[in-house]
Amino acid sequence: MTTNPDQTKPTAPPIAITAAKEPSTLDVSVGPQHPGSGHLRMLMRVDGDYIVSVDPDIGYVHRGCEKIAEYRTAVSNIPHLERPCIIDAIHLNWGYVLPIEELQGIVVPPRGQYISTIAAEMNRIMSHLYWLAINAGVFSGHTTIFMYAFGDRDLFIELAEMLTGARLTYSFLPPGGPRRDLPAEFQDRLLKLLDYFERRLVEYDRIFFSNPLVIARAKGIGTLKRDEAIKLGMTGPVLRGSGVKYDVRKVEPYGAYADLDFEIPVFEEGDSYARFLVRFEEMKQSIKIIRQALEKMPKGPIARKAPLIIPEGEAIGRVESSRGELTYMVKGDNSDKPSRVKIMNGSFRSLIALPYLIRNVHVADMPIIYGSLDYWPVEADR
Amino acid sequence: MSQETLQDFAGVWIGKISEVVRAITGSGPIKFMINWSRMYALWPVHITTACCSAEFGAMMGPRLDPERFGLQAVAGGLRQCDLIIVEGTVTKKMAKRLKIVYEQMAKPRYVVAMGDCACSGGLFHDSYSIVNDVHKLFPVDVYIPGCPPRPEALLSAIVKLREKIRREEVFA
Amino acid sequence: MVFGAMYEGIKHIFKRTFTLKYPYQKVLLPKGFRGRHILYMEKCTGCGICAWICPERCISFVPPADGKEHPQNPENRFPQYWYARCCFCHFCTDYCPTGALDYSPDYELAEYDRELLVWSPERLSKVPTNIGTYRSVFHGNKGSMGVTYEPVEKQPKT
Amino acid sequence: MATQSPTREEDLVNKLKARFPDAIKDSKIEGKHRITIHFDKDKLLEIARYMRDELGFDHVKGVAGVDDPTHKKIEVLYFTGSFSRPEIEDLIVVLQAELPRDNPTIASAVSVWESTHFHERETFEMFGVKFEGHPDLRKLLTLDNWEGPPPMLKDIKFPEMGQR
Repeated sequence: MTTNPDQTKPTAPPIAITAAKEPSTLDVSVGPQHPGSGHLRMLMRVDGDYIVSVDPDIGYVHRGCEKIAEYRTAVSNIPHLERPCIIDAIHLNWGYVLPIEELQGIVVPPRGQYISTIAAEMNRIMSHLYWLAINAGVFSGHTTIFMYAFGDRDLFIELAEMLTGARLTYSFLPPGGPRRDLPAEFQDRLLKLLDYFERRLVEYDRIFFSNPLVIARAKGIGTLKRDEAIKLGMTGPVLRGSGVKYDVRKVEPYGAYADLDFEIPVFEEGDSYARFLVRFEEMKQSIKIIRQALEKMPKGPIARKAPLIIPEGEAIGRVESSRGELTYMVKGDNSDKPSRVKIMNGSFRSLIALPYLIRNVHVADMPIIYGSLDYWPVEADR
Repeated sequence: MSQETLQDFAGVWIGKISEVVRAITGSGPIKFMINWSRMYALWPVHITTACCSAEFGAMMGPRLDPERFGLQAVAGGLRQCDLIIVEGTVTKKMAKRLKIVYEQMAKPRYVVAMGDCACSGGLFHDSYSIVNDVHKLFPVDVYIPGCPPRPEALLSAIVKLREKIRREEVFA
Repeated sequence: MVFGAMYEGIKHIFKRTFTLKYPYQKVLLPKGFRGRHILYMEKCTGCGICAWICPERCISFVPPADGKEHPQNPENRFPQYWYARCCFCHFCTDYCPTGALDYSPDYELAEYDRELLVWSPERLSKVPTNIGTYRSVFHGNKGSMGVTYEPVEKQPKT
Repeated sequence: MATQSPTREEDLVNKLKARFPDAIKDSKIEGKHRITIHFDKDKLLEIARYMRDELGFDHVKGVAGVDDPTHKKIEVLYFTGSFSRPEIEDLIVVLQAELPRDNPTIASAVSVWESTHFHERETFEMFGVKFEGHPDLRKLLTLDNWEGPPPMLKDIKFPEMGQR
């Protein structure tokens, strides 16, 4: 971790409390209109080229999903509960549907579970490609990987169009199971795409991941040690980059993950480069999962008729989204509208890493650390 | 000449010159040239208001390559940009900043309202922190529905906007 | 060193581009693509299930413009879509009991002013004609991204 | 359930009850992975420290506020989990405290679990629950000079809510 050489400079207090206003510090607001930041404003207290402390000012895309969820029926909630993380829509949809199915006591038939797993893993690859293009590519100025990753992401999107009918906002899993079965030519088109994508990953490795310029910028920057990651409650690739082997697909298997075998990539260093590699390895694992799921695809019905009433009670459901553990708490009161929906997603939980990591680093390191967290402000603001 | 006569002497001529310039540029080839150059240099502001920015990024990718229309993703100054794409929901907190960004842009500026939330508040029309109608903030040129609209649909909106620029008055 | 990355970049100079030249080339979208709705007015019974399930309440009911009598529709009311608010989730198409609503691959709905985004039943019942004529073809490693867009030879079956 | 050896959920609950006989009001085991524990709101910090050090629940996944206008109370739920101990990593223990609706205040758990920092700020803004001892309790999500009431309370209906 690069600390500023002379310790006399003011260093930030432990957590998120902005440093005292010293005469030598300057407040720089990296606002919502900035090529290096997403939909949030980071009030950076800068001393020369060193960032002393960052106070993230979020809420620019706060649309009150939890308040609106109390005014829509259980099925009509799916489109707007999916919008916070539009590039990873299946997981937000699946996470919301699991507690409702638990309350209503429905079990999705095995073929529906397999189709949901395939759609979820395809969505994980698309979300990681979006991260690779925007958060790792454009934020660090590497526009070649932006062009490569978005080119390949469009191929996966064409297949998602064939399966669900929409590019990003699938609304594919109402309570009871997926809405559509696999179209005819979907299977061999997907297998051909996976072979092609595996060759492309070798090219990604050569142009980006083992590119000495990227390694120089990302290695050793924004290091989050193992106990710090646990203390701050990190999740997903940020947690697995710091050496904690925790993945909801293994801890509490849902869908068809119980009978598919795949590994969980874990790296010990905990710096931005380790988080880059975790997502890179996860894409390879997703390819393996999709291939197995396509082979073991059972026959039979894909969905079950679900009642429209959410019975009395409270249930918690969680899935492993591309940004980590996504937990939903749905409280029903015997009407067709849920009485309370609480969303705990990966981005809001990794928000605390921003002020914790972006301290005593160069200003140029901020986009790399911010990009390595894969923080999607729309999902965090809900 | 005394001060007053200089004033109205200049006033007459200046008034005249602007009429002459307006007459020249208002007609025929000059107007076509100016509109053609504005049409082919639409630089969008890099402000992502909400989740439609994922599809805006997909449009900026290699598959559709909007630089064929001069749509270059300018990372930076507002002075050079002349197209603002309202990508999705405008919350009340973002509306303040969006208004500031709109006023900083140079004069021939155009607005594309991308997605349902920019057109009419879409999925979140009954939320407490949303500005439902963006056209109250600034005049909107083209509305493109869709949640999010396909990159091709956004490009069709850009093509429609260029059609509008081609036919408009130079000093509108 | 960095030569691996540079070799990777140079390799792409000699390959065909991956770009779809949009207004001149359009992609043939798969059958179930969720674009604009198509309304079959002879099947619609005006039951209102589509308006109930719609997450944004963007469906309102209006009598037909030409005042023709539709025997199967007692209240003589047909859905009118306000596309500025519709999120294209197509729950209405799935929940429609008589199959009066259908998908269509039409996505070019841009308008200059908002009032034109209100689609009357008659306008909805016209089947779109701007169907794409290109589809993506895999080349393994030949195209720059391994994929190029070729025109569909045979007549696209709608 | 008269199983011979108590399941790990039961011995976890028994340990908590033994340690805090008066503070733990009642506990419910829902399914294999979920435990809900109602506790007295003044004992939050002791219970939190005990859960983190002895029982190994080292982080909080989220802090949820649930408004209940009929019983005049607001419930605050802490979803705690464990990363460091693999044998209980699939458990989610929900600590539930009831607060009076007119002036909901509770101690802030940031000193024990740092991960609740932004969750408590959000619950403060959405439900008006004051967390004493929170280092930086400011509004987080709504408009900067939003003078309106906490938006998530049930009886607060905004004009546009649920309109056609």
